[in-house]
Amino acid sequence: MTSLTSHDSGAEQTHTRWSGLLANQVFWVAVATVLACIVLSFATNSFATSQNLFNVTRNFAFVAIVALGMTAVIVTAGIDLSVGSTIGLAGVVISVVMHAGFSIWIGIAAALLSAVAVGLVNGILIAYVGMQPFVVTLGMLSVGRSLAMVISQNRTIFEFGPDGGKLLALGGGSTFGIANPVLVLIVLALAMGFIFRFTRWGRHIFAVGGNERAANLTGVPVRRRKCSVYVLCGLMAGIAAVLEVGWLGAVTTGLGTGDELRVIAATVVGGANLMGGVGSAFGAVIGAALIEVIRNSLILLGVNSFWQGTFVGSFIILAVLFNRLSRSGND
Amino acid sequence: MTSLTSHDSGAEQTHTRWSGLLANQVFWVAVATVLACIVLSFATNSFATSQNLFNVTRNFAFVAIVALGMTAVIVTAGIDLSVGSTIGLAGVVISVVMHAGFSIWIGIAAALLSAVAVGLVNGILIAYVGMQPFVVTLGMLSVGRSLAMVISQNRTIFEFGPDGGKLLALGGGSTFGIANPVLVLIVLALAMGFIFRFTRWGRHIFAVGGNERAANLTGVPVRRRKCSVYVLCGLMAGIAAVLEVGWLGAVTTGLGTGDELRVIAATVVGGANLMGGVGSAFGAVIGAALIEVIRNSLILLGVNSFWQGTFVGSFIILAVLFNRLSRSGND
Amino acid sequence: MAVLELNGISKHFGAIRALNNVTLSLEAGEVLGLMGDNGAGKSTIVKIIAGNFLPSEGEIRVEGRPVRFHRPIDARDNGIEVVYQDLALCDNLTAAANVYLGRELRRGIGPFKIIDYKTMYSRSRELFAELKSETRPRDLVRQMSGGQRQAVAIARTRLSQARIVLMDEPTAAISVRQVAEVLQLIERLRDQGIAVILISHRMPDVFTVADRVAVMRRGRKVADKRVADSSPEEVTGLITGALEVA
Amino acid sequence: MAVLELNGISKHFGAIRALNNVTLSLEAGEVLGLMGDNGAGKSTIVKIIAGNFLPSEGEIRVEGRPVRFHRPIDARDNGIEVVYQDLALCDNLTAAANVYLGRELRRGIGPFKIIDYKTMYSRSRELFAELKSETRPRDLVRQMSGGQRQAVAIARTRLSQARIVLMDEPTAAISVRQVAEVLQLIERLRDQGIAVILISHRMPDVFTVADRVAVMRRGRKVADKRVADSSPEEVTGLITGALEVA
Amino acid sequence: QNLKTLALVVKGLDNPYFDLMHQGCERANKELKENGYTCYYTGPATAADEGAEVQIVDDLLTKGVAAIAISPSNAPAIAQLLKRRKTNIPVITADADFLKKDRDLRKAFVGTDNHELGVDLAKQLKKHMAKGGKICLVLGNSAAANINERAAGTRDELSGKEGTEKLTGQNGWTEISGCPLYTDDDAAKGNQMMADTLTANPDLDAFVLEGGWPLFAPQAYTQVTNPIKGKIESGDFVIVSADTLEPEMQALKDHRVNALVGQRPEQMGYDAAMTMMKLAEGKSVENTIYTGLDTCTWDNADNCLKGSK
Ligand SMILES: Nc1ncnc2c1ncn2[C@@H]1O[C@H](COP(=O)(O)OP(=O)(O)OP(=O)(O)O)[C@@H](O)[C@H]1O
Ligand SMILES: Nc1ncnc2c1ncn2[C@@H]1O[C@H](COP(=O)(O)OP(=O)(O)OP(=O)(O)O)[C@@H](O)[C@H]1O
Ligand SMILES: [Mg+2]
Ligand SMILES: [Mg+2]
Repeated sequence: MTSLTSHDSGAEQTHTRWSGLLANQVFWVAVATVLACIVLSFATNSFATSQNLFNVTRNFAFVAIVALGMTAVIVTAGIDLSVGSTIGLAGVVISVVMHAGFSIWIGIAAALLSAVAVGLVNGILIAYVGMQPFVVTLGMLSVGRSLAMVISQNRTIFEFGPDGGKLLALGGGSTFGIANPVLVLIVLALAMGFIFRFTRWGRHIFAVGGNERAANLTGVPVRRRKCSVYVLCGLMAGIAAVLEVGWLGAVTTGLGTGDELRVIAATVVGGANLMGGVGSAFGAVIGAALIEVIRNSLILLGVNSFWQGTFVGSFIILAVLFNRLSRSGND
Repeated sequence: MTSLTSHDSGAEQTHTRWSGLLANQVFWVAVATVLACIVLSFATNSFATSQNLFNVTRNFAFVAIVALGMTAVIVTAGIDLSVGSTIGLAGVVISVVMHAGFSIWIGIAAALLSAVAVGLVNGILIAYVGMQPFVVTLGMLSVGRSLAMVISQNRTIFEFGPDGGKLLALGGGSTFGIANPVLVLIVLALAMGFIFRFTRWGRHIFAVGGNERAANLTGVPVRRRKCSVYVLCGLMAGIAAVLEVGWLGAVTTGLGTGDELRVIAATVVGGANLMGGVGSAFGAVIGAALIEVIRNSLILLGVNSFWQGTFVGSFIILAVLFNRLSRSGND
Repeated sequence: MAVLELNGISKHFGAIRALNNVTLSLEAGEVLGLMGDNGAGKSTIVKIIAGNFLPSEGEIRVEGRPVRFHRPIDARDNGIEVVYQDLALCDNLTAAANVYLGRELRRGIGPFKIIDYKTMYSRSRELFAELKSETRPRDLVRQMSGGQRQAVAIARTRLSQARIVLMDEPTAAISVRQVAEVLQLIERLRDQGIAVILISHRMPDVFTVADRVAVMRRGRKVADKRVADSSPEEVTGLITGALEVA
Repeated sequence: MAVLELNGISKHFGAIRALNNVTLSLEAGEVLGLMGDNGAGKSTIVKIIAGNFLPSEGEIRVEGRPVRFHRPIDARDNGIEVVYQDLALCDNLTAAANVYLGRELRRGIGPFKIIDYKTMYSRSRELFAELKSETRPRDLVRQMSGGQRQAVAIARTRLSQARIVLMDEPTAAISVRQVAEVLQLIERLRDQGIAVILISHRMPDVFTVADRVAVMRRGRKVADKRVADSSPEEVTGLITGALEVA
Repeated sequence: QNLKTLALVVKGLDNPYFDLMHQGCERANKELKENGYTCYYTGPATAADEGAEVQIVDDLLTKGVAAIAISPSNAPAIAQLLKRRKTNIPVITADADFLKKDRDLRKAFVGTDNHELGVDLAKQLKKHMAKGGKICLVLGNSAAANINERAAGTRDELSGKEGTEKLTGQNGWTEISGCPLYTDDDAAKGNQMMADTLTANPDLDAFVLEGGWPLFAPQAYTQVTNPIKGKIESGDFVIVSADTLEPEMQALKDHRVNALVGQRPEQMGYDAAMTMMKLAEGKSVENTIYTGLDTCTWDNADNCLKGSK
C-alpha cells in the first residue's frame, strides 16, 4: 500500500532473507555508515588513523549505550526524554559520593541507583498510572536536572577522592587498544541483542509495542514490562554517566544536556519506529555511529561551523530517506 | 478497561455533557490553572497585580501561538521538533531584511515565508515521502538553526532599519491594556478552534490521526492534510518569531532554542495525545498558561533556584496525573 | 455493456502472488457472489477495484472506458462504493462523522462553508434506521459493538448514487436481523440498476441474493456461473479444491 | 456441579448499562450457544468471564469457588481460554509468536532459558494443519488475510488443557471449509469434557453444535433453553424482539 | 596555498559574545594569511553541551592543527583530555582558563580575570549604594564556571571576605530568596525572570548581571525597567552588568543600567590568534595576556570603549 507509512520490523522476517535485508532500515544505515567511512578515508588523511577511529568509537559509545535502553522504550511505543538529565544526575551523584571519600564501587552503586530511581518513577507513572510517556519523562527531564544542581550545589567537581584514578582509568582508559566505553558498549549491545531476540522479556516488549491490548489479553504482564523498559533505560543512562565522568574527569550540572534528542535520533536512525513494535540493538549502535561519523568528518574536513548543523541534519534525514526510497519500489 | 491508556477525544463527546466534561483533560488542566491562580493571589500580593498579569499573559502567548500549530500536527499523530529552530530562523530573517532597510511588511513576509518553507520541507518529506515525523523534524531542527547562523553570520541584530519602531510596537506594545502578542493569540486561538471543529480540513486531520488507513480509503486527501499541518505549524512559529523579535528588540541566533519541548509540553498538558486523534485549540492555550503560571509563581514565591526545575517538572506531571486519577473511577 | 470489467488482472506482493490473471465482468443490476477460501485473493480484488492498489498486470474498464485508479477517491469518483473487510473506521470520531468521512456536508455561502453537523446527524440516523441498526449517530465508534461498527461502514455506501458497490464480508459480524436487512438492501440496489459484488463465506446469503457466483482459489478464478446453474455443494467443492473446475 | 456460574452479573460503562443482572451456568462438556442482536452484551459477558473487566455487580464461580479475575491471566490460570472478537493479535509478530504470546516456550537449564523458536514453529504448524488453515507460522500477522488471522486466534486456545473455552464469533471471517473444522473442533472439545460458549450470529452453526442456546437482548438474558426444545425461528424471534420471552 | 590551521574553540556558537571573538579571529586572519596560517573558529552548537566541546578538541588534536585556543566550558575535563593525549600541539586558553593545578598544560592564557570582573561590578554597585541593600544576582547557565567566578568576585568584594557563599547581611548586603536567577543564557527568559522578581520584591535595591543576557533584548529590557526608570535615575535602584556590547551601551546611554564592566572579546580573539601563530612558529609567549576590562558609566559612555576597538 503505497499510501501507508508502515515500517518493517527489524525483529522478524518473512519472505526470503535477501528481500528482507533490502527492506530493513538497519541494513541501509549500516551501508551508509560504511560508505561514509570509506569516502572519508580517501578524502582526509586523518580519518583512518588509529587515533581518530579510537576517538570516534569512544565518542559514540556513550550515546549508543543509552540508545540500547532507548530502543527498548521505543519498541514498547514509549519515549524517554529524561535520559539527558539522568546522565547529569548520575554523574553528579558518583562525583559527590567519591569526592566525599567513598570507594569507586560505592560511587558506581549510588550513581546507578539514582539513575534506576529516575527510571522507576517514569515507569510507575507510565505503566501503572497510565500517563503518556512524553509528559512524564518531560517532567522528569526538568526534575532530574534540578536535583543534580541541588546535590552538587552547582559546583564543578573534579576531585574524586582516593579512588579518583580508578574512575579516570575506567572511563578514559583503553584495553587492547580499544577505549573502555567501547568495550562496555560491545558487551551491552551483544547482551541486549540476545535479550531482545531470545528471552520472554524481549518478545513481550515487542508484543506490547505491536498491540498493547492484545498483549494484555493474552496474559503478557504489560505493566511490569512497560515499567521495566524505563528502568532499563535509566540504568543505561547511569552506566553511560559513570563512563563519561571517568572520561571527562570533571562534572558540572550541565552534563548530558540535550543528550535525549541525540539518543533518540540514534535509535530512530537505527530503524526503531516511534509507533512501537520495531527496533534492534544493532540498529541503535549503528545509528549512533552514523551520527558521530558525520560530526567527526565535518571537523576533519574543516567545514565552516555555521554550516555544520545543516550537514548533520540533512545527513540524518538522508540516511532514513535512502532507506524509504529503496523500499518504495516493492510496496 | 483499566489496563488501557486510552485518552478521550477532546473533540467529540458521547454521553451527557457533564460526564464528558469530567473525562476531559482540558477541563482538569483549566481547573488546575484557575486554582493555581487563586492560590497565588492569596499567597503573594504581587501575583494579581495588573503588571504581573500583563507579563504572564504576554510570556505564554509566544509558546501558545506555536502550540496551536503543534496541536494540529499532534492531532495527525505527528510531531514537530523543528519549531524552536524555525522561530530562530524566522527571527533572523526579519531582522536581516529590515536591517537592510526594507519595510516591515517585506520583513514579515520574508520571515513567514522562511518559516513556511521549513514547514513545507517537513510536510513533503513526511506526507509524500512517508518518513517518520520525528526524524525529519529532528533533522530540520539542526538545519534551521544552522541556516539562521549562516544568514545572520551569527551576529546580534538590534537595529531594524527605518521601520524598526513599528516592529517594536507590534511585538512589545499593547492595545486596550492587553499585550499585542496576547491579542494575536486570542484571534488565532478562536480561529483555530473554529477551524478544528467546523471545517473539512479540521475534521480530516482528526480522521488522519484516528486511523490513517481508513481516512485514505474513504477519500480524505491524507497526504495533502498531513503536509498542511506542518506548513501551519511553521507559519505559527513564524508569527511567534515576528512578535518575539518585536518584544525582545534584538535577535541572536539562539532565539527559540529549546522551545520545541516547551511547546510540545504545553500541547500535551493541554490534552493532546501524541498517538493522534485528540487535541484542541483551547487545550493548547490553557496548557501553555499553566506552565507559565508555575514558572512565574516560583519566582514570586522566591523558591530556591536549584529547586525550581523540580517544581516545574512535578507540576507538569501532576496536572496530567490529576486528570488520569479523576477518570480511572469510571473506566 | 458491462459496467465493470477486469482483464487479466494479476497482483504480487513481493514473492507472494495474490492474484493470477483474473478476468471478471459485471453488468448493471447484477449481483455477483465472490467466494473462496481464506487468502484466496478476494479482498485483493476488491482493493484493486477500489483504487487501493494498482494491479501488477491487467486492465480495468468501467462502462467500457479503461481506468487506472491511483487513489481510492478516483474509484469513488467513478461511482464505486466499498465496504471494506476491516471496515475502515476512525475510532476517535462519531458514527456520523465516520459515515460522512471524506465527503462531509457543508453549508454556508461562497467560500465560507462550515460543516453541517445537524444534517449529518439526522441523515445518519435515517440510514441506520433503514438498516435496522440501533447505532446512535453521536456515539464514538471506539465504544461500539462489532455489529454497530459494520452498520456504520455499510451506511457509507448509501450516501451517493453509486454504480458499483463492493461489499467485503458485510454480514460477518452482524446479527440475524440485520443480515436480512443487508440482503434486502442488496436487492434494492440491484433493482436500482446498481451492480454489486458480495464477498461472503455464508453460502445461504450468496445463494439468496446473488445472480452469479464466482469462486477464487489461490489467486485464480476457478468458476464463474449463474447461481441457477450451480448448487451450494458444487461451490463448496470448488472452494475446498475437491472439485477442480466447474 | 457447574464448571462456570454467573450470578446476577451487571456491568455499566458510565451511563450505558451493557449487562443487567445476568445469570448463567455451564456444565463440563456442554456447548452453550450465545446469541443476540448487535450490542446486546455478548462480548461484554465474554470479557467479564475472561478477566478483562470486573463486573459492576454479581459473582462468578468456577467449579463452585467464587473467583475475581483482575487480569486476563487470572482467568487463564483458572483454565479459561478465549477467542476474542477482535482476535487480539500483534501485527508486528509472526503467526507462531502470536499463538504463543504470553506463554512462550523456553529451553535451557536453570535460570538460563531461551525462547524455543523451533518447537514453537513446528507446534504452530501442527495446530494450523489441525484447523485446515493455510497459515504459515513464520509469516507476519500484518500481511495475513482475515481468515488466516482468525485461525491464529483459535490456535491459541489449543495450547493448554482448558476447562472452559469462550469463542466470540470465531467463524465470522472464515471460509466454509474452516467453519466445518471449527465446529468439529468444538465437538472434540466437548467430548474431552471441556465447556464451550460459542457466540455466533450464524443460526445453523449454533444449531449444529450447541446443546443449549441462550439469547441476550439489551443486556438481559431473555431465554436459555435446550436446543432440542427450540427452533431457529423461535430464536430469531427472541433476538429481534418479536417474541418477548421464551 | 595550503594554510596551516589555528583553531579557536569556543563554548558555544549560540552566544553573541563569542561571535566577537570570532570577529577578532577574522581580523587576525588578514595578517595570518601572509604567514601561511588561518584562524578556524568552531565550537558546539550550544554552550550547555560541554561533552561536545571536549570531543571537538579531541578531533582537532587528531586532525593535527598548528595550534589550538580553547575557551573551556568544563575546564577540568579539557585539562584531563590534554593530559591523556600528551600532545605536542601548543594549546592556549582564551576567555576562560584552566584550574590552577592544570595551568602548565597550556602555554598561555588570553583573557580577563573573571573574578576581577565580578569585583569591579561590586565596586560600581558600592559607588551608587554605599550602605548596602537587597540585591539579586543574574547568572547564565548553571554550569558556566566563568560566570560563577564573577559571582564569587562580586560576593567577595561586597562582603569583604574571600569565599562567601551567599550574601546574608554582610556589610548590609543581602541576596533575596529565589536568587540568583539562572537565565540559561537566554535573553527572553532573563527578562521574564527579572520582571517577575521585581514584581515579587518591591523592596529590591539592585540587580547585578554577571552576564549581559537581558540587555541583549533591548526592547524587552526597556519594558522590564520602565516601572523603575525613575528610581534608577534617582539612584534608588541600581543595575550593573557585565559586558559592553552595543545594545548594552545603548541601555547605558538611556540610563537603564548604571554601569557596565566589559571584557574585550574581539581583542581576545585577535590576541589568541596571534599568540597561537607565535607558538606555532616556535616563539615564546607570555604566560598570561590580559586584554583588560572596560568600565563604562553614564559619565564616560561615549569614550570608554575607545581602547578596545
Ligand atoms: N499487503 C500485503 N502484503 C503481502 N501479502 C499480502 C498483502 N495483502 C494480502 N496479502 C496476501 O495475499 C493473499 C490474498 O489475501 P486476501 O486478503 O485477498 O484474501 P481473502 O480472499 O480476502 O481472504 P479472507 O477470506 O481470509 O479475507 C494472502 O495470502 C495474503 O497473505
Ligand atoms: N468499553 C466500553 N465503553 C462504553 N460502552 C461500551 C464499551 N464496551 C461495550 N460498550 C457498549 O455495551 C453494549 C454491549 O456491547 P457488546 O460488545 O457486548 O455487544 P455484542 O453483543 O458483543 O454485539 P456484537 O454482536 O455487535 O459483537 C454496546 O451498546 C456497546 O456500545
Ligand atoms: Mg478478505
Ligand atoms: Mg461482540
